[in-house]
Amino acid sequence: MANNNISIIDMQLVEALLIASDVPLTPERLKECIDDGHRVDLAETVEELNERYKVNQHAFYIMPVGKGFQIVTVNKYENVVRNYINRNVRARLTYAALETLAVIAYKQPISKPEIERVRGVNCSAVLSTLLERELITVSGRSDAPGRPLLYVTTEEFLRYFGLATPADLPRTRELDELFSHGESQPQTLEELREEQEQGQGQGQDQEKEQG
Amino acid sequence: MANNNISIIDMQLVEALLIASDVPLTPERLKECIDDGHRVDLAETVEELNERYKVNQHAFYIMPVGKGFQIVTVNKYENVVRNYINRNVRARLTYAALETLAVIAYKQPISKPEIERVRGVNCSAVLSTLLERELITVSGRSDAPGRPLLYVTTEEFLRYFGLATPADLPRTRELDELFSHGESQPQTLEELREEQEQGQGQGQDQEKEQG
Amino acid sequence: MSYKIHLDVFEGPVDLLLYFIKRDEINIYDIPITKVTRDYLEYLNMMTTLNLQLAGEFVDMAAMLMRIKAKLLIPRIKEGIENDEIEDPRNELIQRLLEYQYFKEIGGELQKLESKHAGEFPRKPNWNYIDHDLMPEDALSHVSLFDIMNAYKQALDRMPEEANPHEVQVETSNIADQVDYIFSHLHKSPRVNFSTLVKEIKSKLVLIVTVIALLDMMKNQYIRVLQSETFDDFVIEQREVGD
Repeated sequence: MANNNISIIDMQLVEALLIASDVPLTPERLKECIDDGHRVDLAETVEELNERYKVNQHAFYIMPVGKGFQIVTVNKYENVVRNYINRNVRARLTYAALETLAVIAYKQPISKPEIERVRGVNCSAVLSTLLERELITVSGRSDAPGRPLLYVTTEEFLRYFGLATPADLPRTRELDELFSHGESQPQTLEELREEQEQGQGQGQDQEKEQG
Repeated sequence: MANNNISIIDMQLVEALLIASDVPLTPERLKECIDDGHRVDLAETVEELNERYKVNQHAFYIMPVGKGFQIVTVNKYENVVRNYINRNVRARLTYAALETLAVIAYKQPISKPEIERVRGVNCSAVLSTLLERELITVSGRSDAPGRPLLYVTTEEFLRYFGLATPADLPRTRELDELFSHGESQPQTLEELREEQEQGQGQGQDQEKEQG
Repeated sequence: MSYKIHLDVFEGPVDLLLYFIKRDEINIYDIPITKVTRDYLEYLNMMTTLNLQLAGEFVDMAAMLMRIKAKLLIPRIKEGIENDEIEDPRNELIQRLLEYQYFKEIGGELQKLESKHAGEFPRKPNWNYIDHDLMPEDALSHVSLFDIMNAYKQALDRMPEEANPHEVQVETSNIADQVDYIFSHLHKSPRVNFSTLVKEIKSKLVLIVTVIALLDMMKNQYIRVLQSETFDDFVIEQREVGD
């Protein structure tokens, strides 16, 4: 614990930020977060923290990245960590895959040109991933020109979501009902009254309507 | 420190996995990462690590979440961390939202009409907020007329309220007896899913699987 | 007296009733239904006077209270006949109040937990420094049905206008219109069944406004509402002046 100039508060502050964010912490960003004019020397604090991590045999350290710093695990556990991440984190569907899957789920059986018309982008790569993962399968061919393949979701897909049939997926009406509401809608008499006083009449009708 | 049975290697291993991932580390996930034969008691290791974090005044600790564990920052730095990760939009839940969550947590899986029967008010707005904040999710459909969607609480719900399991929910014992007749215990999505997979579901599921 | 009631923050009609019960230190198992109903309706009237949009649920509860009140009268009429076997019509209400109170308390507990833990933020790792090779077996592990719905919704929202399969109709309705509507029925016949009145109403909003209009007309003594025993339906009758 070489450097006695670094207060425990500063160390905790920097550590908390490093733990809670996946973006490297830079001196500028650090400064923005501290409001009261208090100054923290990021590089020195990091140095002190790293020394402590080493002494206490932690499995992580603070690595410089560009102008900033981030917490990473030590080399020794690289393999086990990579294995773990691949299994539990990386196997998540990408958003493109998720969206394609959703479109197929709702509109099955559906051909690639139709999927692409809805999504507005080419879907070849995503479709092969979904096929590979057995979330969708080919059910036949469309009668449309070119007789494109038709895709449907698999039984595995339905079972995972506890659905008996694709018809059990939430309907557009239900989607609308869920999504057309923000927390900003008046919910209590207090809010209603405030709104009334502010003379914004419209919101109420909407609330009623969706009720 | 207290428990000498825990080797430094085990502690480092668990720490490395916790630092490298944003999904809770469960005993099963841990087991997958360890070579045959070697056993690590996750709960005990976590306890030992937490004790060290406390002694060494770290800005984080390991929180039990559902069946697993996750690293979170300590309360003390809430404002700074909130500033940093730009989560000021994530204000505290409204009273209506908390009350709705209470109903869902105790009666899950539960449909919107049932929630509204208990609360006596329309819950669309609140439900969409809770869905957006990932505190609840859709788990399927009820067999009741109209086949309404069913809602359950999520792992994020447990994390947000610092609950290890749904059974840790606060309860008021005297009133608890109100529901003692045949009311099911709170279930997690995971448990519901397992149940579903074990084919306890009714004919429909099996029928589908074969179809 | 009633004017002293604050426009407090009530989460709904059950919450409002619970407020009356706490305020007057009423035994929840022995609710003086006449008094509570009166307080409740006064509150509703005040809301209408203040031009507050009355949520349908408040009207539903008013109906429930009136139904209980009516049922409480019935055994007295048939006194002597199996009086003990008649279930207290207040039971359902008591159950609802207790249940609601229970969840209200838990909501409060959750709030405490929230303030204790909402300031704790989970670890957010950056995986850019780890090479990865995808493993397919667990692909759905973090996807919920809500994610699927959401993704579909996003895709639909991005679609060009003409392809969008649905749009929301904005309906307008006000109490005065519905009062006219009810009167138009009463001109044809001095007694109208509620079910006849609302048969043609397709929108929930218009239905609610119609019920509010009915309450309003009752309050102003234009009409009288007669309750049938089952309360499946009720009859609206025009009142004569001075009736």
